[in-house]
Amino acid sequence: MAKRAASDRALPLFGAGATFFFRLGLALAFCLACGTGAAVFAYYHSSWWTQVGFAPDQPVLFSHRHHAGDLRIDCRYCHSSVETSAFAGLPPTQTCLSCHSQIFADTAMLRPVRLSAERAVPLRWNRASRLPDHVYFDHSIHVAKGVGCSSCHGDVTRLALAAPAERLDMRWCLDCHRDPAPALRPRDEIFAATWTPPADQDARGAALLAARNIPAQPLVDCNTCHR
Amino acid sequence: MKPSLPPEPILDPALTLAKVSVQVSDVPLHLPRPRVWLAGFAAAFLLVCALVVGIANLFARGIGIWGVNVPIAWGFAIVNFVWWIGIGHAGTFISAILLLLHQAWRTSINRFTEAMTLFAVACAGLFPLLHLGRPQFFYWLLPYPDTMGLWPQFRSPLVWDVFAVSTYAMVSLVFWYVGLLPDLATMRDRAAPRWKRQVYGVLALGWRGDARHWFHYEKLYVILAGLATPLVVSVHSIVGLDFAVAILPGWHSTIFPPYFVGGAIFSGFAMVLTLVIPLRKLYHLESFITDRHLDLMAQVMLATGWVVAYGYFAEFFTAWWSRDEFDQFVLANRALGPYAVPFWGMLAANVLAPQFLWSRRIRRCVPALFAVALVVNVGMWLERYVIVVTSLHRDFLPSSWGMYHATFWDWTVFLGTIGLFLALLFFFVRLLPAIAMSEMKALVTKKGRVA
Amino acid sequence: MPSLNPLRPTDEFPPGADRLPEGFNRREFLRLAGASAALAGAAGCGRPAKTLVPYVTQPETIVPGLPTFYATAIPWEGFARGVIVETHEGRPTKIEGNPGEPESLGATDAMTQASILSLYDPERSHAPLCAGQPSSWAAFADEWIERRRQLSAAGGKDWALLTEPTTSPTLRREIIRLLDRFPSARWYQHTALARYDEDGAQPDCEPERAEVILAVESDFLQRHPASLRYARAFARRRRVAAGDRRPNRLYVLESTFTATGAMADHRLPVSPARLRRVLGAVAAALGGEGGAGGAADLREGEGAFVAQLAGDLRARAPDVLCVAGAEQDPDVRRWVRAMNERLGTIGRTVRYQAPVRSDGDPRSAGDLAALADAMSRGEVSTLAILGANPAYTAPEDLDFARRLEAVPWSAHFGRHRDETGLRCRWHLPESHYLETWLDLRGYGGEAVIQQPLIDPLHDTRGPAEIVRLLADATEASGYELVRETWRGAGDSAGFEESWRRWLNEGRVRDAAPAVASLGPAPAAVTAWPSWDVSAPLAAPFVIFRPDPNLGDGRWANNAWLQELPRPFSALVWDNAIFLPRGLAEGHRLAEGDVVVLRCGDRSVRGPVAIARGHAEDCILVHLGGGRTRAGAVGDGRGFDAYRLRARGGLWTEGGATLVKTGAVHELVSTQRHFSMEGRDLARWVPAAQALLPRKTDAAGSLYSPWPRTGHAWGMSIDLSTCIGCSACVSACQAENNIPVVGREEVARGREMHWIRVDRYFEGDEGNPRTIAQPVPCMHCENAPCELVCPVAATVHSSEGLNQMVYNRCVGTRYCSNNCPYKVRRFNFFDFRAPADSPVHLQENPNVTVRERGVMEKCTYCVQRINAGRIAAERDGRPLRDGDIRTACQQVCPVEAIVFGDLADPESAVARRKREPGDYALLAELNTRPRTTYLPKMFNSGASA
Amino acid sequence: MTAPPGLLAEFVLPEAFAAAVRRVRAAGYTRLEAYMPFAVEGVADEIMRGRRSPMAAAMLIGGIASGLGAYGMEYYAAHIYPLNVGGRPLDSWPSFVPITFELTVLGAALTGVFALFWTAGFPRLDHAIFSDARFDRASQDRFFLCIRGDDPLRAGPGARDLLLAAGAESVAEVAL
Repeated sequence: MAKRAASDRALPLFGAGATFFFRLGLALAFCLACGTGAAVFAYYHSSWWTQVGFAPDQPVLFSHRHHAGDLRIDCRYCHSSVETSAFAGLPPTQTCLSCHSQIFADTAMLRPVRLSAERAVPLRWNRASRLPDHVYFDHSIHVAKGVGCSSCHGDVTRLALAAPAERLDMRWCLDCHRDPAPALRPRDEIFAATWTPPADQDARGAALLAARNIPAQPLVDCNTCHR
Repeated sequence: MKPSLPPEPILDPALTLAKVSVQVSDVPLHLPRPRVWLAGFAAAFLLVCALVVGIANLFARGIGIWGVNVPIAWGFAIVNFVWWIGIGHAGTFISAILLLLHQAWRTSINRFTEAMTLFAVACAGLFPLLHLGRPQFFYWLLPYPDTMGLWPQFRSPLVWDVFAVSTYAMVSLVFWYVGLLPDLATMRDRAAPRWKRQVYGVLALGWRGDARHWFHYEKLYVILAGLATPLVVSVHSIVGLDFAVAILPGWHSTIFPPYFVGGAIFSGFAMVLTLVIPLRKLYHLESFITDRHLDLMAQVMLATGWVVAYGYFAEFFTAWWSRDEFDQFVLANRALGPYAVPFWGMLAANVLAPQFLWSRRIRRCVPALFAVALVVNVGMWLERYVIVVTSLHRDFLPSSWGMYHATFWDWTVFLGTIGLFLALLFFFVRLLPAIAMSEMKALVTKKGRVA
Repeated sequence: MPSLNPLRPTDEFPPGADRLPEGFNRREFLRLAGASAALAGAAGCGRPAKTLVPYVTQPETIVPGLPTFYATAIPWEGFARGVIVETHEGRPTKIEGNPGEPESLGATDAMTQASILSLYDPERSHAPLCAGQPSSWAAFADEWIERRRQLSAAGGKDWALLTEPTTSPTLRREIIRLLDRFPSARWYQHTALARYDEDGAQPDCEPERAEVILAVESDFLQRHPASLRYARAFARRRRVAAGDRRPNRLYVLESTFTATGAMADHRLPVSPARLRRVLGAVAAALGGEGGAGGAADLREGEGAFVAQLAGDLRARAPDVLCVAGAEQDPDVRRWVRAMNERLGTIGRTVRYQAPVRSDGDPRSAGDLAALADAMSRGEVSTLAILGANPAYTAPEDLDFARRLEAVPWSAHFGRHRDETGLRCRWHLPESHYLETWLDLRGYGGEAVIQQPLIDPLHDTRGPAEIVRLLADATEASGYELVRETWRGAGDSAGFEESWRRWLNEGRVRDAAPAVASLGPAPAAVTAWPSWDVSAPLAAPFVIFRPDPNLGDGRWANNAWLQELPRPFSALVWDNAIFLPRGLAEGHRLAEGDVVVLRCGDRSVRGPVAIARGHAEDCILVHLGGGRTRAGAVGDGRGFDAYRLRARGGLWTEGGATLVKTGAVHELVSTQRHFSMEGRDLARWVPAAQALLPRKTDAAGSLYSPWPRTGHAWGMSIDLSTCIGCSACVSACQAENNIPVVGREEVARGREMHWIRVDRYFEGDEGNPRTIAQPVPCMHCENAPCELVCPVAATVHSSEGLNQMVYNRCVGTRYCSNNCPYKVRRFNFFDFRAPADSPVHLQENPNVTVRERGVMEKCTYCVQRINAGRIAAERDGRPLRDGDIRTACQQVCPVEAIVFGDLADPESAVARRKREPGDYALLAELNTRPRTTYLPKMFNSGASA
Repeated sequence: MTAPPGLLAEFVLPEAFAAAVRRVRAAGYTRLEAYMPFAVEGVADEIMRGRRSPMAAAMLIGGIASGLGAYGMEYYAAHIYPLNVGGRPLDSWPSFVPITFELTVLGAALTGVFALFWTAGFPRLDHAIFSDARFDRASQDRFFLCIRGDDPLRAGPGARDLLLAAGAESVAEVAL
């Protein structure tokens, strides 16, 4: 023990603040750990991740508000296979031209459409509502059973550019698959973009659920959406 | 607590309080024979590099670089996992169970074996991760509120594993660190340059040896030991359940949990001996770790060796007794089939080799003991290989029988983890006291310790 | 190696997309590329597709997301088999049988299933080559016009046309038309495989009517143009569930195992040296004047066989049937015909009709041998080869390849620049049958219009177009040529109407030229053939047979067929010299030893495989291996058995020698162990006991059963009728985007097939009893795999499906370990085709393409279940039994596999499961499989 | 008010030290501190005057809480998305036991450590006692007894003598 230099031992090893900063550090580390978890959780439920309300750019500035809202064009005019196929269908260039060969035929805004028709090169739209590849969503059966467009796509008549209206994550899908009744509508209101559940939706929904014999269990089977 | 005193001194009578502090803390503080340490560490480090390469290649190309297939979908990864976890059992067994049993001699080795436990568990923990087809999604085995509304499937033994292994790692760490606190204080007060003292000082959390500290500390230590004891048993039981829960002939057997625990302690002590014998030679710790220690450890090995032997016997007996054609075939196939060599090797190493330990002369003959310990290490690895591979490769439908051949990359990763294990141990002896000084002092000052 | 433009959903368009005829929207490729992007989200794991690409002009026949189906035909050795092809936005993805077509009856074989892959083979020829240099059809036309002028001066002298024998009226008309133009031109026909006509007659039979069947070296259940029809009929008569009829009894005389032999109630392995003795003895035993040497010295096995056979034939005649393999010598086939005459079966169970295929066409100048002789005489200055690949398939002693190189001007029309194309001045790409307008006849004679599903992917032509091009040096569309042929048929007034109906139904009904027009039925032959049994071939014998998967080698570049386990050996990616154990031990040969097999001055070098059920001294080699110009997949797989073949002995050679080389070649097979080890896995039951109730192995359970509502899917597999043809394996692969893993990975035990056909042998290895057991996922109600999955990636559906959720799987592989049936498959590597490979176009958009590190397995074709359910729900009608059929069920020619709703007591599957024999595999484990089996009934007469 | 400094006495032998502690305590001193390199039997209890350690209670509570949490989690997970797993019932309680046990142990252990930090006031790097040069050996081979300045009897005479009489090697003042 004698071998140790007295000078080195004289002054204390730690200053007065050391304890405070040490404890502070521990506290911060703890908060950081918890905070990170909370942040990750929040991120995946936020629209940064779900993209809700964010409209992707499009080759043509197509406005649902104008076409579906002001002009009251039926959804099925463009999304023609929504009642028969898994894929709702996207209007071929010719569909656009059926009006726009006459109206605004030579506006700059519609130039991509004209080019597409001339050169027989398809338009390339950007997906607004995106599902992962491993989800097999079928539009036709949802429409057939009375789930309206706006239940998932929101009121497109209020949007200029199309944007996702809902989280479209698995929990969100399950909420409805476990209890479809609130989303079920009478046939004639399925394509009504502005549909809001009536006061007695509970009763109506339950009735429709029975009438259209929608089975409970298979709706939450994995293979219903994943194969 | 009054320890039941053994007839023979377990420590060098010449030890004093001062000597304990000096001799033990001098190993990390001014390392004797630095070259030996460096050489050993370098060797281990090379293996660690191999491990890194092996893992990189695994993630780049996929699990297919290993020998696994259908039907043998588990191979080296699981074998190594079980082997490492088993080794990891000696530490807590020594520090917890022997503490409760008032085995004073444990004091010389518990700190070191606890460290060994931590590192072995770290190596073991790697494998369940690596052997996943999609390791990037390992966190799906943990419970957390995801956007899918899905949770782990808590009936699966693999999920039990996740909790068992992580709990075991955490508790062992806590137990180890709490035990270290007084010794870290000693290091703080003995270290030479100021910065070293500050580092140890921070780690010691300001331990002053205050009676209040000791008062709570000892309570905590005993209760932790009490908790760790069932934990040790549970962890390898659960690992055993990975197999016992499956319906596979050769796996589906109630003997597995106890026989796995026995095997774990068996292999653990073998590994302790393999490490302690060179260590005490290298740093002249003979006065702490006496031949009597080695003798006692050898006796534990002998006993647990018989537990394992009984396990083997029970497997064959139940297969014969059950008159289950599949079980009987699998067992016969182990002994006579294409994997007969590992099987007989396992019996020779785990059942025959320990029998030498009946002889006191061999228990006291360090080289012989070392050899037996090495053989048992290999034998216990072979046991896991036999259990995993031979049960899978010929199960119910002969049409889908297959063979398993380990690949170069299987070996790379396995040897790599051995390197990791050794490298961590080298760090440990270089930085921390390998023997629990404060407990040792208590022992040294015990009256009548000199029989 | 030229590789096709990536046909991924990108904006790149394949070559040939610019030349699109109007009016066939469904085949417009440019639009295909677009619309498949719309659905790209449905294929493959990974990030969702970001872009949506609509059509420019949407074809009225296409609803994006809905498949469309078209009827056409696949040529099977030239004979039509009706198929219905599924297309998604214009790309053919799956082939099914055409239930309305008599040769298919809704079933297909493995090759037909796999042929869809060949359509997208990246190594197909894309454009004409001249002397190996890229060229064009125009350039060829120019050169041809010049050459044709010179030829026409001499009326086509020294001009030879070599085709494969065809059943196509249009193609035949075009060839005749060409021969009329050039009287001195000569038309040769070549097939490496069998002719199905003999003495101007083609036998066709109705096995369902026969109570006793004698097959002489005939694999009529699998290797025959009408095998689908025959197998269906045979199975119908085999199934005794109803108990109303007596099950048939099958006697088989054969030298090596065939699917037919495996179904036999009495099978006698007989070497070529013994065959005629045995036949003679049968004739004698039936009191016939024998002709064939009478009841000669028989061995005791043979004696018993002959005695019982003769007894059964006499007792059951005329409801009996004798068939001979097309590969047999004429005298053996004449014997069979004479026997049929004797037994009075003609017109009852068998009829001899005019040949459907053009082998014996009077205008034809002969076969390949004749051509070779002509070439050696220097009489061929101009040679056009259509479809055939003689440089590879010609018997060695014709030395055809060398002679071909000596021909001054030669042109080869084919899908690949193969061994023949390599040696011709011109190589001109031929269209895939799914790209071709043509017409074909089935074995029975009924014609099918072969309509294309898609515009040619490359700059290719169909055979009729090519012959017309040769004749007139002008381009003509196959569409017009075919219509030309048939306009005459039926009343031309209603032609358009009936044309539409023919295309729609996939068969040409009630229209000449029909069977009748083939010619008069041949006269009866009653004389016994005379043969000399005293001087047989010398042992050992080499038996040549077409490869079970690759045929004559034309499918060699098809990865699905290369990886499809061969029957009896489960061999993949290879072929072998199959020896009986006795012969192998005699030469100290073990499995995998490489030997030189020599016949006269011809020899091949290949690995040895020990085979069961061979007659003594019979060595089996498969044609179709050892290709050198097939492509990356097919080249160098196995050895080329043609090099051992001589014009004299196309199917059997005597006096072969085996020399061990010392080299060893690992043979890779998906099944390594063929014994049941005495376990109760695949069950046999004597016909007598087939209807007796058996103890049920239902065990109790500690768990209260889960509430079951709605459908309960289940499957039943009848081992009595399964012929082990592996069509189900191939169909599953096509339907479920199952990847191929290659030889090395299979060797490691990593094959990916969701359904496998286990093969077990029992008893004497020389003539064992054998059974084939298809094993898909059992969909256990107490599934061991589900219990151990840590992330609930495999769980049970409310309808009893054992669901596998790929996107949740982390790949612990615990489920596979815990599956007692080992039906789970794991993606040890990324087995997907390269991103730019055209084979992605074949993928089923409704099935996930699995990524690396996930488990997969049979799903009961859940995509079909969902599609069927959605369709029914949409139309508000209940699901009917048969609405939903799994791929393996749909393809099965013998209806061994039945799938359906167990909750509906009247469903076919529920009725099957009520049969007394119904049993679950490994029932003692109490996994409660939804897939159960019916035991294999054998009707040997002796009980058990 | 400022208290006088405490007195720090250094002892060599653990037996003497233990005796000294008892003697000082007997003399009526209440505010004592003892420092030692290992737990000399009796000393801690003498200082704590038979107070009970909260450790056991804390760990028991922590263990039970986390055990219940664990089982609750498993039960919740099985019921929030009721999946038919191999035909097993939703609450397969035997399969839920292992994790419940593991987390019980973990919870207890962690609570114990926090309890130690709490009761011992860790981390505490800067303690007045460290300023005493001799104190380094408190972690090695010396034993220290301190009569705090705020001890009522400290002001009175005889404290130093008492310590020396009890066999202290040396006695010095510390700011305690």
